[in-house]
Amino acid sequence: MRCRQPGHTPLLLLALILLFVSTDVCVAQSEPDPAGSLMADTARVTVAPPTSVIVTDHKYDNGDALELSWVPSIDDRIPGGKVVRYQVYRSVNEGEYLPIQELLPGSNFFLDESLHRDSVYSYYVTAYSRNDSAMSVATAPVSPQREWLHVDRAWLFVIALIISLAVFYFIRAARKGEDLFIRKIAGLEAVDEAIGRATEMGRPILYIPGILDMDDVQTLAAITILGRVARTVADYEIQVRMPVSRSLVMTAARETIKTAYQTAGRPDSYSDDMVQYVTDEQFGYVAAVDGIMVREKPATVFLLGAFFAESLILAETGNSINAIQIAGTARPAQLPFFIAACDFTLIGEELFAASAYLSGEPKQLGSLKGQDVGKFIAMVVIIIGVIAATLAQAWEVPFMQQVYDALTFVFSTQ
Amino acid sequence: MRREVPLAITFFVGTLLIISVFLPPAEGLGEDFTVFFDIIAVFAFFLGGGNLVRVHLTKLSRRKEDWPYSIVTLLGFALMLVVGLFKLGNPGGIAASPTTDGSYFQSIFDSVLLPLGATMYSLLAFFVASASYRAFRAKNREATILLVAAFIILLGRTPFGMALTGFIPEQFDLFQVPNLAVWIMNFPNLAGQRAIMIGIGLGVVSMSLRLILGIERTYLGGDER
Amino acid sequence: MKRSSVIILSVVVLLFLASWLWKASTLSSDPGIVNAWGQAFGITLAAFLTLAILSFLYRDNPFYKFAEHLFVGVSAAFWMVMGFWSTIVGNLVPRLSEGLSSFFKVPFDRFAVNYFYFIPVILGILLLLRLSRDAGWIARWPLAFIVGTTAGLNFIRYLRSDFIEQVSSTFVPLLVGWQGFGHFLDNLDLSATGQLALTVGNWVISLGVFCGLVYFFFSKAHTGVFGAASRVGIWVLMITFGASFGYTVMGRISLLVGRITFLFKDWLGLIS
Amino acid sequence: MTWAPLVSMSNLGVVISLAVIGGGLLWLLYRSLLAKEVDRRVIFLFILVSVAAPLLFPMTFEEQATPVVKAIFDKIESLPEGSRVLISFDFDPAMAPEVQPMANVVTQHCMVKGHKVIFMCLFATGQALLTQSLELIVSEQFPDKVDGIDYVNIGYKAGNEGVLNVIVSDFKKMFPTDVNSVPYDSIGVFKGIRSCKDLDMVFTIGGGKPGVKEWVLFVGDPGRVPVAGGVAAVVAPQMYPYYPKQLFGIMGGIKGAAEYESELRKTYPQFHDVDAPGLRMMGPQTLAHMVIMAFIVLGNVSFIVQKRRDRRRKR
Repeated sequence: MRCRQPGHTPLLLLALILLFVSTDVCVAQSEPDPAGSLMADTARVTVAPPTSVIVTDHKYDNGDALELSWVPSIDDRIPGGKVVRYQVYRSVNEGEYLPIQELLPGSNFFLDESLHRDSVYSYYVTAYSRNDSAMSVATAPVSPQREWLHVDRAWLFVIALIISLAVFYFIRAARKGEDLFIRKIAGLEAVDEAIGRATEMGRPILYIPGILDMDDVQTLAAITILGRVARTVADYEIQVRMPVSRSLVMTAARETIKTAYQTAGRPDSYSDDMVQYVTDEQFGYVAAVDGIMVREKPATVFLLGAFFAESLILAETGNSINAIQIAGTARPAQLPFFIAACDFTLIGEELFAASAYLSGEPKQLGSLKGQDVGKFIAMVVIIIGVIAATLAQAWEVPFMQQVYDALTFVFSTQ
Repeated sequence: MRREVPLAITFFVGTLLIISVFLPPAEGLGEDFTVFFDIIAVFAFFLGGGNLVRVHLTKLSRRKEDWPYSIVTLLGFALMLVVGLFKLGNPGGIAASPTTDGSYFQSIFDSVLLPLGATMYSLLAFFVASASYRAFRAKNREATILLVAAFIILLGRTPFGMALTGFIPEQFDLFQVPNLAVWIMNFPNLAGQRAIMIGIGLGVVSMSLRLILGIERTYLGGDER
Repeated sequence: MKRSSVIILSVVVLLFLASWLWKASTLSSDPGIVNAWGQAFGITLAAFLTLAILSFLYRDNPFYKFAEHLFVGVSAAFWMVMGFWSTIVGNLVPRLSEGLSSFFKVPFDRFAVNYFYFIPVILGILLLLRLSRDAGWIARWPLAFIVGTTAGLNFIRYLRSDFIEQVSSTFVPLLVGWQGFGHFLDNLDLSATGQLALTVGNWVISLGVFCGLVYFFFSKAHTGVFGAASRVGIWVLMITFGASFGYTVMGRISLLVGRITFLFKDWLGLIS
Repeated sequence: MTWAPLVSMSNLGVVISLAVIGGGLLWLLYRSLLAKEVDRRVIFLFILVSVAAPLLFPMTFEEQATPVVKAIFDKIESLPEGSRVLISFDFDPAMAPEVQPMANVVTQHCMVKGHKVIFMCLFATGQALLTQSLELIVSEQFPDKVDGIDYVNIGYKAGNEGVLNVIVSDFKKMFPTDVNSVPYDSIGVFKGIRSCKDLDMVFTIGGGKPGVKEWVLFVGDPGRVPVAGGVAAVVAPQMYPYYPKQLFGIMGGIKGAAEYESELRKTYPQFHDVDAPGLRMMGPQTLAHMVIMAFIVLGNVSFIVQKRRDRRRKR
C-alpha cells in the first residue's frame, strides 16, 4: 500500500518559518521610527536572489505543464522581509526571457500550464525589494513530458472496474436464467394503476421529464422510463401530453414514444403532437406546464428527471387538480417537496433503476443486483473505516491509523 | 443499419469517454464533447423553435380554444428573436455581448422576463405553506418523524424557539431548539443525504453501463421483441 | 367576449395607463433619471406581469394566460439568441473559420482552429433530417452520440463525487475527543458542542448511512434484521426530508418578500 | 423576559393586521375542530397578508440571541474600551443583502463600545460595500469618530488567503498604507500592532472563499487570535464544526443579524430608533413562519378529529 509522504519542500519551509518567527522579537525591537523609514525610502534596499530554482515535469498530463520550485530569498522572511514580490520569467525555445507571473512574498512554487510538448522552456525567478531586485540562476531548458497513464487514478479505475464487473456478472447470470429476486418498488408498482386510472377517466397523462437537457443523466433516466410508460399507454386509447423545455429532449422523446407505439403494433396512433417544445427558460416552462395542468386536468402526472425550485410549484398544482402524481429525482434538495406533495416518489437510485425494473427483462434486473454489490462494498468499507478511525483516534492504535490512511487513500478523488 | 449504427456510436463514444479519464493525452476529450453537445443543442433549437411556432400557428388558424393568446406568444418570440439576433439598440454594436446594458434585448429582459421569472419563483412561498398544511400530518410513524423534524427546524428559525427553550442551562443546551435544529442538520440530515448520494452514484454507474452496452435502448430501436 | 370581461379588461387597461402616467410624472421630477417615460413603462409593465402571475393562485384567468404566453414566447427566443451568440459565434466560429470570425468580430486564434468541431456541425445537420419523412431515422445517430456522451461522462463523474467521496467522508470516529472513560464521565454534559453530542452525532451518521443503504437494497427481501435496518433507514431519510424542507422555507419566503417589496416600493412608492 | 417577543406594536396597522391574522387562525381552528379542511386559497391569503403587513407597517419581533451569536456579543461587550478589532468584509454584492446587516451591527457595537476598528476586505468588489457601510454607520451615527484614530479602512489587497498568510505576522508588509494612502506608521489605530496576533479579535463576514474558513485556518489557528464569523444561512451549518474552539461565535444569515440587533438594543436602548435591517427583514419571515407552523397544527387537529370521528362511526 502506498501512502503519501510529505515532500521536503514543506519541511524546509516550516524550518524557515520557525527561524523567522524566532527572530521576530529582535526585528521588532530594531524597527526604525517613522522618520527613519522615510529616509529608508530613498536608500537602496538590497535583496538576495531566490536559490535552487528547479523545474520538473508536472505529472500525469498531456505534456502541457511544468512545475517550478525554488528556495525563497533569504531576505524573504516573515515578518520584516525586504522582498515585496517575486516575478517568474520564462524563455520559450531559448528565446527572450519574458515575465509571466507575479507572486506574493513567501511563494516557492509555480505551476506553468498550457505549454507545448515540442518546445523547450527555461525559467528564472527574480526577487524584488522596494527598489532593488535580484535574479536567480536560470534553469536548463526542459520540455514537458507526456504520460500515457494517469497512475494516481489507479484506484478509481479499480473501483470502477469492480462495480462494472459486478454488473456484467449479474447481467450474464440473469441471461443464463438464474432466478433473481428484486423487491417491489411501490412507486413503480403504481405506474400501471395510474395509467389505468387515466383510461377510466378519459383524461390525458402528463409526462414531465425535468428541466435539464439530454446531457444530464436524470433526463436520460426519464427518457428510458418514458419508453416503458409509452409501451403501456400504447395499449390504451389515451392521450399523452409531454411539454418539454429542451429541443433535444423533444426529439429524443418523440423517437422513444414512436418506437414504443411501433412495438405495440399501433404506429398509426402515434403523433408528433404528443411532445411539444415550450421554452428553455425554467420558470417560463413552469408557467406553461401549470397552465396545461389546470386547463386539461390530466388524471396522472409523471414528474421524473432533474428538478430544481419548480419541483414544488409543479407538484402542488398537480395536487390541486387531484391528479395521481408519480415523481422521482436524484436531486436530494428537491426530494422533500416531492415526498410532501406527490403520491409516490422515486428516491435517487430508484429513478435510475426504474426503467430496468419496469422492463421486467432478466438481464436488466441483473444490473440492479450488480448495483447492490456496490452498496455492499460501500457498507463493508464504511464499517472498516469507522472502526479504524475510532481506534486510531481514541487509542492511537498505529495499525489502525495505517488502515485508515490506506482506505482514505484508495477512496480519494484525484 | 438503422439499429446497429446508433448502438455502435453509443458504445464507442461512451467507452472512449470513460477510458479518457485514465489517459492524460485524451483527458481533454470530456470538455470537447461537452462543447460538441452544446453545439448540437443549438442546432436542435431549429426543431424546438419550429415546433413552438407551428403549434401556435395551428392553434391560430384552427381557432382552437385560447387562440388569441397564441398571437402573444408568436409576437413575443419574433420580437425577441429579431432584437437579439440583430443586436438592435446595442450600444456596443455587433461585437458587444447581447446582454449589454441599454440594448433592447436587455431592456426586454429586465422589464418582462425578470419580473415574470421572479414572481413565478415566489409562488413557492405559497406552495410551501399549502404543502406543509397537507403533508405534515401524523398519519403513521414515518409521517410523524417527517413532521417532528420539520417542526423543530421551523421553530428553530423563529424567536419562539429560543423563547420557549432558552431557560435550559448551558450543560444541556443541545435541547435548546436552535441548537437541536443545527444538530439535526449536521448529523441525521447529513446521514440521509449521504445514503441517497451513494445510491445515486451506483444507480448512474449501472444505468450508464446498460446504455453503453445497448441493453437499454428504448430511445433507439426499442426492445428486441 | 362577454360584457363583464370587456369591462374588466378596460378597467385594467385604464389602470395600466394611469400607473404609467403617474409613474412617469414622479420619475421625471428626479433629475438623475434620463428616460422617465421609458422607465415608467418598464416598471408598470413589470408590476402588471407580477400581479398577473400572482392571480394564478386564485385561479386560472385571462391575465395569467397572457403573462404565461408572453413568458413562453419571449423566453424561448431569449435562450435561442443566447445559444446562437455564445455557443455558435463564441465557441464554434473561431475554431473553424477566420472569415466568419471577422464577420462576427470575435477574436480568431490560428492555434485554436480544430477541425474536429465539424463533428457536431455534421451531427447537428443530421439531427435536422428529423424533419424529413424518409431520412428521419438518421436523426438517431446524433441522439446515440449524445446518449453515449452523457453516459460516459457521468459514469466517472458520479462514481467520484457521489460514491467514492461520500463513502470516504463517512469514516468518522465513534468516540470524539476520547481521553479515557473517567474523563468522559467527568465531563459528561448535553451541551450542543459537548463530547456526547458530537459522539452521538457520529454514531447517527455511520448507522444512518448504513441503514439508508440497506433501504436501497433491491435484491434482498426487507424482512427480519434486514427489514428492521431498512426501516431505520427510512426513518433517517424522513428526518432528512423533514429537516431540509423546514430549512428551505425561509429562503422561499424571502423570494415573496422581494416581489412584494418591488410592488410596494418601486411601483407604488408606499415604503422607502 | 422570555416572552413578549413583540416590541414595536405602537402602530395601529400592526395591531390590526395581527388581529386579523390571529382572529382568522382562531376561526380556522374552530373549523378544524369540526374536522373541516382549509381551502388552499385561504392558506395563500394568510401567507400574502403575513408577508405584506410587516412590510407596510414595520413589525419587528424581539429575537433571543442563540449561544453562537451571544458569544460574539459578549466578547465585544467584555473587551475593554480601546481594544483592537478587525472587521473583514469578505463578500460581493450578490451576497450583500444577506450578510451586510451583520457587518453593520457589529460595527455599531464596536463603535459604541469605543473599540478601535480596522476594516478590510478580501473581495475586490467588497471595497464599495465596505465604504458604503462606513458611511452609513460610522459617518452618520458616530460623527465624532475620527478616521485613523478610532478606526481605519485599509481596503482590499489581492491575494486571497495569501494576504492572510502575510498579515498573520506582518500587517505593514501587506498594507503599507490605508485606502487614503496614509502610511501605516502614522495611523493611530495601528500603534503597537504589528500583526494579527496583536488584535483582540477578528470578525469576518462572508461564506465564500476566501472567507470565514480561511480566516480560521490562516489567522485564527496559527496566530491564536479569537475569530468569529458571519455567513449566509445556507453556509452556517458547515461552520458549526469550528465552534467553539476555532470560531468563538457564528452568525447565520438575516436571523443572526436580527438576534444581534436585538441584543444590542437591549443593552444600548439608544439603538431603538436606529434602523435594524436584520430585525426589519425578519418581520415578514417570522410572521410567515409562524403562520405556516399554525397551519401544520391546524392540519393535525382536523386530521385527529377526523380520525376519532371515523373510529366512533365504526363502533
